[in-house]
Amino acid sequence: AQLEKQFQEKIDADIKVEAQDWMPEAYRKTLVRQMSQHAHSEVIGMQPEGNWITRAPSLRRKAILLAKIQDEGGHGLYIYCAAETLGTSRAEMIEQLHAGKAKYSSIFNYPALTWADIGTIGWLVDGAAITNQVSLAKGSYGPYSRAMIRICKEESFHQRQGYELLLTLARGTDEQKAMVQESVNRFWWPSLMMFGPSDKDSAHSAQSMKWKIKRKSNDQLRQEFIDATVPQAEFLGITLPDPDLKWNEETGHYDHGEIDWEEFHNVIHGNGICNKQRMETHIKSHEDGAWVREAATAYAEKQKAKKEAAA
Amino acid sequence: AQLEKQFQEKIDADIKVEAQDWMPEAYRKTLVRQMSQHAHSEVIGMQPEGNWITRAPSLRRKAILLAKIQDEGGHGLYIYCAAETLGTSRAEMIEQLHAGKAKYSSIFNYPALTWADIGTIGWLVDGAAITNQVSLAKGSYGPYSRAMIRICKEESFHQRQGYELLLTLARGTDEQKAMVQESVNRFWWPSLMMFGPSDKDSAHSAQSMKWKIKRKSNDQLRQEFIDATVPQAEFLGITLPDPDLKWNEETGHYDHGEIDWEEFHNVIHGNGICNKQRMETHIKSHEDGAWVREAATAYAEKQKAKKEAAA
Amino acid sequence: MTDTNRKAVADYATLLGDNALIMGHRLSEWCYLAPTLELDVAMSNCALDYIGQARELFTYAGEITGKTEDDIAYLRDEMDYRNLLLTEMPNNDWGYSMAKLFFFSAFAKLFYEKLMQSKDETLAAIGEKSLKEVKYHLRFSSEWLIRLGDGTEESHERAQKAIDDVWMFTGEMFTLSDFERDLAEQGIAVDVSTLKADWDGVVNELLAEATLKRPENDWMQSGGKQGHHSEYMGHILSELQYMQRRFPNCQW
Amino acid sequence: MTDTNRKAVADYATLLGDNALIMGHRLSEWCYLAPTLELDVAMSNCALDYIGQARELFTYAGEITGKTEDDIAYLRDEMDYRNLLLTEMPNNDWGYSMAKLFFFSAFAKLFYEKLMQSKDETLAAIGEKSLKEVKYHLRFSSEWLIRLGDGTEESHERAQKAIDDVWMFTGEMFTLSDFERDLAEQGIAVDVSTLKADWDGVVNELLAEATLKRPENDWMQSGGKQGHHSEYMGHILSELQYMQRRFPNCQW
Repeated sequence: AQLEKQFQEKIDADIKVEAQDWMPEAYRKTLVRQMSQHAHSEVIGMQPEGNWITRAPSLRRKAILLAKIQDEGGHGLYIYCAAETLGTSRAEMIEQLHAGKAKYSSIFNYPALTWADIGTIGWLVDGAAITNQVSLAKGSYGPYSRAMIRICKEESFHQRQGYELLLTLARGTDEQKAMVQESVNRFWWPSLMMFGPSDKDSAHSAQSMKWKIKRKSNDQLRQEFIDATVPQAEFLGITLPDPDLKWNEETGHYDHGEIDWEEFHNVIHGNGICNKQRMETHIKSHEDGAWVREAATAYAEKQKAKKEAAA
Repeated sequence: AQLEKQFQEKIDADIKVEAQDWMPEAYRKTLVRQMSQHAHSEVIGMQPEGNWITRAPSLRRKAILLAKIQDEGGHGLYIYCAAETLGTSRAEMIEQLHAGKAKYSSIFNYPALTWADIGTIGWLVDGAAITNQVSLAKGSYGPYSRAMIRICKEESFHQRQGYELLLTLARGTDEQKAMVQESVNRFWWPSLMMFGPSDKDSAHSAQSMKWKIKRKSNDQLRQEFIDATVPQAEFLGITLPDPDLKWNEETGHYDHGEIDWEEFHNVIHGNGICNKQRMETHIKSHEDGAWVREAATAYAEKQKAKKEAAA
Repeated sequence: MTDTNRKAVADYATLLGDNALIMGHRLSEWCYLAPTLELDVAMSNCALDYIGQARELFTYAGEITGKTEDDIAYLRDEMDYRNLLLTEMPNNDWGYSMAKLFFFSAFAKLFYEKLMQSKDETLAAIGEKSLKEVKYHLRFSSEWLIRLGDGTEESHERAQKAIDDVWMFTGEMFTLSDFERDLAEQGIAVDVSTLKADWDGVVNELLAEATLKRPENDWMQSGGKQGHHSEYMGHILSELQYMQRRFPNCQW
Repeated sequence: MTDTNRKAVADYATLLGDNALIMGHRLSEWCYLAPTLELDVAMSNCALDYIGQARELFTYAGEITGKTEDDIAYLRDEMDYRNLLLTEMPNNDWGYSMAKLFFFSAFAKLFYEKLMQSKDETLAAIGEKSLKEVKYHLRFSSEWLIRLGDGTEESHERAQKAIDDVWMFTGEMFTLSDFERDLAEQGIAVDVSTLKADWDGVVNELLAEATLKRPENDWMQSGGKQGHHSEYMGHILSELQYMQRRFPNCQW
């Protein structure tokens, strides 16, 4: 209890918690859960965009897309490493993912169906992620917070690229414009769901706020995202698919319509159109690669033995 | 020796040999080799054409192509059955194919690269096959001969369809015409090679002729094919890629240039561009299907046991 | 019939044709890859049936809209195809393909039985002809699911996984677009929602015989009928349409 | 320089770009399917290098012929692509992909070392920049072949099979088209036939270290440089070109 008190004092004084510091088990567990979920999301998020690499309509866009997916892989690596400082190995985290015990962001269970989706994912999905991550970058756990700072920079770059892709389409042919509108129609609501359930339904939030794992509530972050995004949509010349979306002079924010939480829960609980596809793709490539990882280990051990024999 | 004499007398009298009849071991062996090679050719020949099913440019052509490939599968089945009358099971024949002990027609180691190839395969490859098969239909082994009669009818149909496909292209745009010429350039020589080595280099031929397994020599059949095909090429408006090809008033046949037998032997001996691809595709689908065949056997046995228990 | 109605009939024929086209496309991928040569032949046979149905349906739609069957088959964008998600799922293994074919043909049999009674004579005729075909598909896939379910341990497991995986794509078969409902009320289209109970009966009976369990999760995917497909669809179309896109306005 | 010569330089840059384009295409297919996340990232990296090379080479060719890099990359027919057969082979497993990358990058390193000395300044500059990249690919794939060859029994077998299977596509790297020979004589193109001995040295050394056997069959495939590809090429192109064929003359 004394330790816990000191811990909370440190948090309150905005001193970062480091890997070797004492921390409550629940704090560690919450963080591992959140960080592994975040890392898994980066990795699974490679799939919908990966679906378009071989079909990218120009070499320039192909290179941008590939570099973006590569960055996501890098983010995944970076966050796995940060999570490992808390004593859970990447292999364990992947095992939990495959066993269905660990989650990843539900947004990646939606399919990337058109080229415009590549832009929309950059603009809305990365946009929502950044809003979240800017807040996480101020979180209390040092390694995670530092990872977030670095990742946020790259994500902002991706978001601008996504928006720029959509702008190009929006200034293109009628067919291209329609492609943008259709894509945004599909991704708008799922993007809003990325912030999680409404505050009144959100479990664990209070403790996470107290520990400064979370710095802002789901609804606060969602509102920030909406306020930032609506003007961008106007500049693109598209309509966001929410008839209730309008500026509220009084609050200084945009009001929005009711989110379909039934869909949200369904997709989270495995009922999205791509849940199985995403997970089976990940499991299959992991299994297909087993012999390669084993070979690398065997070779490293042989080399080590040789070195020791020579020493 | 007495039996052999009687056998040869029967052959000489053009009486068909049937499965239950006595026959020399060498006759049986030659036939099994030839028939299994023929069946394998039908089956492996499904692959190059199968490469275009999902890309066929019209629904009508897609249906024709699919029906054709289906017929080839049917021919394969039919010839395997005929070969089984000689005491070798289909499973054994497939095992020999996979072990590289049994051959299939080398022509199927050439790739089907353009849509025109689908026409050319029908016109030239099936055309060459028919020339051969018409002769085989007069062969001495009853079950094979009867299979050939039936198969020839379908093959002639396929050949006409192939020619008609090419005619449509030849009457189409310049690009379509060029596609036909380019395709024929690639397939002409390999088609001529389908008749096998020149008579002077052909092993076993004499005995096969005596047993009436073979009724005409390789060079005879090749000449028949050329004589029949040249006017069709003229009607198509294309040039056959042989500068030495010309009508010989004296012989009443077309003279042709020298065949590149080095290429022929290379492709036969595994060095064609598609040899590995064809064999690995066949092996893989065979292995992938093992559990299905096992399930069917297990189920049939269970049903049989139930019936017997009930009886 | 009004022009609006004629247009709706064309849309309806196109929607039905899309299911047949994509079913045929996937089935045709088996044509030299099935577990035995007999099954290569059988799968090509089923594929040909569906491609034939697609041709008749598109031809009819084209008569109304002034297009050819190939215009309709090849020259639309992904979101204009209205096939069920079920039809576009990849073949995976034999069990998965048989589960797909069984669920679909059990539906198609009930569907065509009703379509035969359509007030639209062409649709009724197509229904009658197609019924014979899908009856064969139903028998074929039923027999295979029984063999797999009641075969070896491995085949039982694979068949059960196939059933479980395909299941969430079956619900969409019984959903109606608004224009379908209108046509159904006029006795032209089939009200597919009324087929569900019979379909359940067929499925339950078969699963029982095959010693397989009916999946418990009843959440159903939809989207195909609104043009919102899976990620597989784009790859199907990039092959399907390639020649027509590269060489427009040609005779083949 | 004569116009004919300029045209030949454009053809040459296009030929080199085709190799880079198709290498990049296949490598990019690994981007989320490699054995570890580190390798996903590494493969995307290699793919990006090749796509970058393709862009530079096509841009240069396009400056001569008045086309854009995308015109060249996307709007030719299969037989106009002149990439080596090696580049279009599918990824199969990690061993096969590493064998492909090793054989190609061992060649590319020697090639770009010579291209750096081209009398054509643009080609020389591209050669210098690309050399750094392919040196990394060579090191990466060499290290992996050693690990696989000298790893477990399974990995040794798979690596040997990969080497054996890829082998017949390596000879084409050292063949010259007539126009290449002309350009080589002018000091513009590289006479690839002169690289064979050094390449053999690199390969023999690596295979020895990896405890793998050099294949004995020395029959080599060719055709890619004449536009005669494998059956894989058409499927690559149907995806690669789909958007450009469907939506011609658009900005992306």
